[in-house]
Amino acid sequence: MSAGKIKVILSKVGLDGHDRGAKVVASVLRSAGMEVVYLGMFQTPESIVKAAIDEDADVIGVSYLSGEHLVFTPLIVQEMKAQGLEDVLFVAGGSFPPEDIPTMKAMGIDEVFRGGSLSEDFVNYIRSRAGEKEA
Amino acid sequence: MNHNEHEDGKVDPYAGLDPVVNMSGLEIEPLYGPDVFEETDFARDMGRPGEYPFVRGVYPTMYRGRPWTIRQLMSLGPPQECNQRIHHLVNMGATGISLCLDMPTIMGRDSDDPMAEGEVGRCGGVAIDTIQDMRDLLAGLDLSKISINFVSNSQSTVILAMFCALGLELGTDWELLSGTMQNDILKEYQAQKSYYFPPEPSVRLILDTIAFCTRNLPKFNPISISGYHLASAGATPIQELAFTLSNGFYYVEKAIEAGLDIDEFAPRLSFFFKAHNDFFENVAKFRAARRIWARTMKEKFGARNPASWRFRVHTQTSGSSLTAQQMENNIIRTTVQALSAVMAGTQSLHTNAHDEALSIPTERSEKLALRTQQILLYESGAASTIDPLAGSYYVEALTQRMEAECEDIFRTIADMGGVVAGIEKGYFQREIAESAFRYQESLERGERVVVGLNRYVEEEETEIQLREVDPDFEKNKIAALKAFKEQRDPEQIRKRAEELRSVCESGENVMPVLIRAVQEGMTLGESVAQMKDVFGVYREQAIF
Amino acid sequence: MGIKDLSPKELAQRVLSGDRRAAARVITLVEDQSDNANEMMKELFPHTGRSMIIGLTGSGGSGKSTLIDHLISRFRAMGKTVGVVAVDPSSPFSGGALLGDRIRFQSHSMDDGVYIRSMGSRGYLGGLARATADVVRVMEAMGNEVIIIETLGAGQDEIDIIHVAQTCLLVLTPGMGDDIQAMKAGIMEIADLIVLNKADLDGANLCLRGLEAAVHYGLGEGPGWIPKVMPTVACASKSIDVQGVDDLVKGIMEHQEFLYETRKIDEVRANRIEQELGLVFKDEVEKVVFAGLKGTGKKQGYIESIRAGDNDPYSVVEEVLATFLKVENLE
Amino acid sequence: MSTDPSSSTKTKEQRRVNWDAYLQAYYEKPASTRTWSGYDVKEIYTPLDRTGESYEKDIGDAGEYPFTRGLHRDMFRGRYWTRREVVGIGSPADTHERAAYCFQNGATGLNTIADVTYEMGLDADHPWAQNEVGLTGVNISHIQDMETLVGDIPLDKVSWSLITASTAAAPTMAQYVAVARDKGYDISKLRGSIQNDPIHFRYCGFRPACPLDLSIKLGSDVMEFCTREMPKWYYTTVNMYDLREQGITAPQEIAYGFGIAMCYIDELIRRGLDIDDFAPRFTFYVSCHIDLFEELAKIRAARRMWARLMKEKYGAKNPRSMQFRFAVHTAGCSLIPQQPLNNLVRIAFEALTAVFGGVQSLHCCSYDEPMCLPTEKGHLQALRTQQIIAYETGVTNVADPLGGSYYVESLTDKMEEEALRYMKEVEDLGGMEEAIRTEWLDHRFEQEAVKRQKEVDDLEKLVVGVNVFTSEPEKTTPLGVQRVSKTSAKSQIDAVKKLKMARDPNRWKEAVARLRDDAADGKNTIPAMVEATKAFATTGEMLGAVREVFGYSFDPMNILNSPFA
Repeated sequence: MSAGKIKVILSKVGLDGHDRGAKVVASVLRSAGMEVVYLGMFQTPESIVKAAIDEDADVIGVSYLSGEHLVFTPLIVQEMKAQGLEDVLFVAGGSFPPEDIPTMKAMGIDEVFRGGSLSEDFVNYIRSRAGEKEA
Repeated sequence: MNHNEHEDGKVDPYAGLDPVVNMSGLEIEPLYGPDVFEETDFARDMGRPGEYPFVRGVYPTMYRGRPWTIRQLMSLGPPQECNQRIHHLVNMGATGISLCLDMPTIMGRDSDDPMAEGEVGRCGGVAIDTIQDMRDLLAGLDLSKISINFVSNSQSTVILAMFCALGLELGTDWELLSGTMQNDILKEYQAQKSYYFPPEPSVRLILDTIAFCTRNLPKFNPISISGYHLASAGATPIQELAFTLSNGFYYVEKAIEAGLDIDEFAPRLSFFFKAHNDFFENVAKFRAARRIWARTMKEKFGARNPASWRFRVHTQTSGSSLTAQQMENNIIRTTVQALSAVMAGTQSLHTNAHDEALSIPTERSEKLALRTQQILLYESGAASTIDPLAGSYYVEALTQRMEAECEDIFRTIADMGGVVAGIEKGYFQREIAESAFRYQESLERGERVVVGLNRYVEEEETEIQLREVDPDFEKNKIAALKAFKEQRDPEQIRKRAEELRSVCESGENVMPVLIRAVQEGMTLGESVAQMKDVFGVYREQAIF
Repeated sequence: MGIKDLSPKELAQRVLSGDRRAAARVITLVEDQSDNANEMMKELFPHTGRSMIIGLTGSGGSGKSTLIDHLISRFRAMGKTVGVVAVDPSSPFSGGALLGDRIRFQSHSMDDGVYIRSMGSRGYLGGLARATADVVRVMEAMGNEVIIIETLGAGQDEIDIIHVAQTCLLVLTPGMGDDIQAMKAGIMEIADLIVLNKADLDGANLCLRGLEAAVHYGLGEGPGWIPKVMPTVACASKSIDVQGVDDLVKGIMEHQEFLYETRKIDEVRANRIEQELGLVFKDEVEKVVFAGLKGTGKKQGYIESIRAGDNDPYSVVEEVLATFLKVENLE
Repeated sequence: MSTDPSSSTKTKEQRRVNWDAYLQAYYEKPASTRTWSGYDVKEIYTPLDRTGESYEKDIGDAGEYPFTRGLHRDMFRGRYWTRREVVGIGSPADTHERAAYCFQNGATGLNTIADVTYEMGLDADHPWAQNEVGLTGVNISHIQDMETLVGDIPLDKVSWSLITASTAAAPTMAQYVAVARDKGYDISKLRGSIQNDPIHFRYCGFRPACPLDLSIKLGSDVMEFCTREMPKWYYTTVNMYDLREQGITAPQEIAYGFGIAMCYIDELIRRGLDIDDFAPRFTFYVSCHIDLFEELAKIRAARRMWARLMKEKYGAKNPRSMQFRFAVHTAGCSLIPQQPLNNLVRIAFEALTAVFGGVQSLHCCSYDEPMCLPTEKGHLQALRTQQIIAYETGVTNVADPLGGSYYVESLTDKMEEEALRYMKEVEDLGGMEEAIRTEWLDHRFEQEAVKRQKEVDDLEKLVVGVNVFTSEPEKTTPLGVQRVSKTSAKSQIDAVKKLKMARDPNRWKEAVARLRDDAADGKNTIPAMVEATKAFATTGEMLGAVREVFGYSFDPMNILNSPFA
């Protein structure tokens, strides 16, 4: 069966190099039948969005770890708007205080997953929502 | 610290180190080694878990078979609210419940008693006047599944009667009722001071409950011989150990004198210890207790049923170690104490809430206390193997040492004519008071450090959410009690009262009569009043 | 403005105007073998066939991506726009894939003259080769002058894919002696350049000689292109340690010149078309047949009859083609 | 009745007990009868598990080879472990302030941690740094930043630990030495440590700043320099902790940590230093995860293994060379954002384990780490945790209090056996350098990390609040959230730019030139860096100079051009 695979761009952003979580998520999504394009470290909002365009991705996932979530989230959302990627799902994983989750959503992120999430949590979310945005 | 010096064995490596004594005042070596086993016969002195002398645990599989019971102590004045909290705790994973009573109930008085005014349902205790309160308290709970621990002493016969009566109402077979009645009067005279009858009749009532449970409630512990309160009053770990065990042995003697078969009742005796701050002393205390109990039951009292040799204990972390200052520090203290209780092989455990020193625990702090045990059980790996500290040179040495010290104290007590004599002479009270004083002194001198209390003190304004009892509760409770009394048959009550007095006088077991009485609606206050008439009340001569 | 609402025609128009998003979308439709993919390919086809197409194959860890990263830089330096199709294996169990090549291409992540597309090998009905071939056409249509195809390993699929390329590079590393033996038969024959990457590792020289021997052993008689064996060191953390890449580019250009001078290029293009024709045929016929069988329960019936020994695959296929294709032909 | 029955029955509905769940919890056996690393644990350990053990040879008293029971005879009777807090936030000035706060509250050691920009070797004015300077630590772009950071802290009194792990450790050391001398301290008397473990840092995302050859070169330069000039200084903390956080197991932590340590040792020996000259100042950073006994066993095994390794493989004669000195960092990856106060409980277990293990210096995570940078309150609570263990629990009275425990001793042997197996595996690959160069180690980390996630997904490992006893996520962080002021970053960036304008160009050129020459001639680069930093060469410039000599781009991020061209 080949049709309609969910394609996910997974990336770190900025200088933070804690990529262990992102890599684990990548292999989890792969096992969940998704095609994961892993960009690795030192990406910018621009490079992430450009990759999402070329790969015709359904989802952009970034991993934060060093309190940079409030800095980069709006920048990425901005760039997605500028490039007309409103139909692409934007999720983030990593560590941030619960206080910031509403803030990040207000900035335009679709969903966040903090440490101690189970695979099924984000797999199921992406399955349902990415499907939605497909249609 | 120069290596070579030691090589030629000239220098004592520890010369110049200040001596260190633990909470029991025992001096602790800087290092323990294999020599602690010089006189150990492993088969005789340690054995395997579940085997005599049970040092390594009272059951063969311990937590591998089933974890300790996560038994959280709680109470709220109104029985209905209290009931809700029980459901809440159980749903969060508590596997047992301990219930405190409010002051009037503890003193054997009803809510409408003038002496009870302003105290009804306060200080985290539930007000139990009648069987109706018992109904509200345990509504919706499957009594054949959950084990309830009543922190009840002088009034235990009445509470037990209500519990049994409720069992009948709900059609729950008595055989299935599980739980514990604290019901330990000796420590009340020694420390806690909530008694009304003199020692003789008090002990007789306890024997009645023991006899009654042995025959009718095989899964129910009629008594929990408690060191916790002795420790809270100031007893050192070694005193807690020795006094509690000697109290235990006293009950055993009396039961035997009363003609009970040791191998029938002994298996139902259970204990209640405190988990102190001193981690290893605490572990040694439990391990020593298991060995002493087993040996004495077997060798002195000739028990033949291995179940009679088992020292089964419930543990509570040390409330007295908690500080009102820097509340969160109490989370750490409770954590360390809980860990030591589990390493010591406790059968069930209550972990204190960290805001206890300031207020009745909130739902949040109660939850954290519960989670502390769950993290210990599921994450820390401490429960993966049985008696993990066994063989540790320090732990084994300390266990041996505490056992020896304990025997000395037993001798002292025997010399003054036994436990009750000791109480009347004020021995226990004095010993405990002195320990408390010495501890206070060591705090003030800064010899013993309590973080946030006498070291690293901070300015802080603690804003904590206090949980207060509904101010109208007392009023409503009294009204409800009045209504309850009105719908009773006064004639019946009078009859039951006479019945009760006569069995108290005749020395027959009071339980059957009491059960019938509370079924008819006799209140706790009324029942206790009848007994006071027969037994009289005890006055302690002040000890200085 | 949702790009997904555009008609096949409009999409194709955008691709021709070099619109990356449109191209990306079309490629997805091709990958997903969606029904109107053919429609768009029809639109695009006339505008393809002029790019330089380079294929790289070789087993994992041979450093293909890094090599490609260098090639991109060199072609960009020549002012050429570059498209890259990087195929990675999909998990046979989940069907998912981890596509990591972009990590290596990071230095080009912001270059609009470079278009990179990662593909999972998936479990294509019509074969990965067809999808790849179509993707290459799309990239041509959007105006990329050089197109690099990266595939993993040396399966039949890969060989089919490589048939699309004009210049085929086989990437090996020292200490792959056995693989080389195995490859003598297969890919060696279609390799125009054999790259010995990680040539700084022990045993490189030995391996180099072995390869040269193998090449000459495999040579047919008559004048023609003699495959070159080229040592490179592509995966170096320091630019000064990178070796052989310039020669490799030279080699590629030489081969291209050879193709044009000898007019072999037409042959190569013909091969490509033949290859694609075959792939499309196989694919479409299969589609038609299975579409026809769908729901009729016949397929199960055939399988049963073959299992029971009352029939055999060959007769079944004859019978099926006879019926279905005729029906199709009548229309 | 005393309360309105309707209301009480309503709440009863909400709170009907789920008896099946209750019974399950009641009879539930411990989550796993395996250790965190997956080794089976027997139901019971007895003297029979210890037959054939020689106390002198395998265990020995505390302070005696092979140091299984601790490095010192008197252990905590002699001196408590150093109670540290890691600080690093905003500008050097902000960080100085937070450090002062920790000292006020009884911290006995100070760890200042570098931010990502500094670890990457970027000055605050680097385009990549703009967004992140001061976010996760402190950036020391030049000597003046170091002066601000030190401020009035008496360097001869406090034990300062500079947490710079990457190749930036070299400039850090230089900046510290320059400032110390400047303030009139005799550096040979200064106590403290620098993390300086560039090799491991490639696995924490700093690969561009930590190419293998440069890591060994600069890392060893710092070690050599300190060995000669600063005998009281611990010149490296080989970071086994960061490796463990990648998801590997306890024995792997030992094996790969030792492997990296040996890379440096071999280089120092290659430089002609005698093992006993430098080994006594070698230290490690160890993780304490949630599995109490396994972590304790790991620590004891590591002590024994290190002693044997140094004596048998490297022929050390001085017992101090054989002592496995270590700091513990409680496991950040054991903490979760769900029900955050539960983390206080986890941290307490982990800290207690470290003390059972005879730790030299301890840092407790702040309970809020899975959510934000530690708040003051978070720091304080972490510190109080250590103080309660030190002063109240009595566990410090005896050295190696669990020594002899059948379980602990058996598990210690198991850890050693497994760690040796993993070390052998690396050896067979051709040694650690090879395992790193071929990215074998990367792959190992990947596999292990995925396993860990799977264990939690499949409930093989239970984590309260994640896959058992979950409850509504909290909306707020109980003790507040730490924020970083953008303004201090801004001012720091401007300062760097100003400095680059203001400094004397010729003096700067000469100093950098000397640094390049020394690097090219294979000399130790630290002395030249000390001079360069005094000439106001920045961190980025000093590293860039050496990078170029080694054939790397001046700028690890590849966007700045070399100012030396």
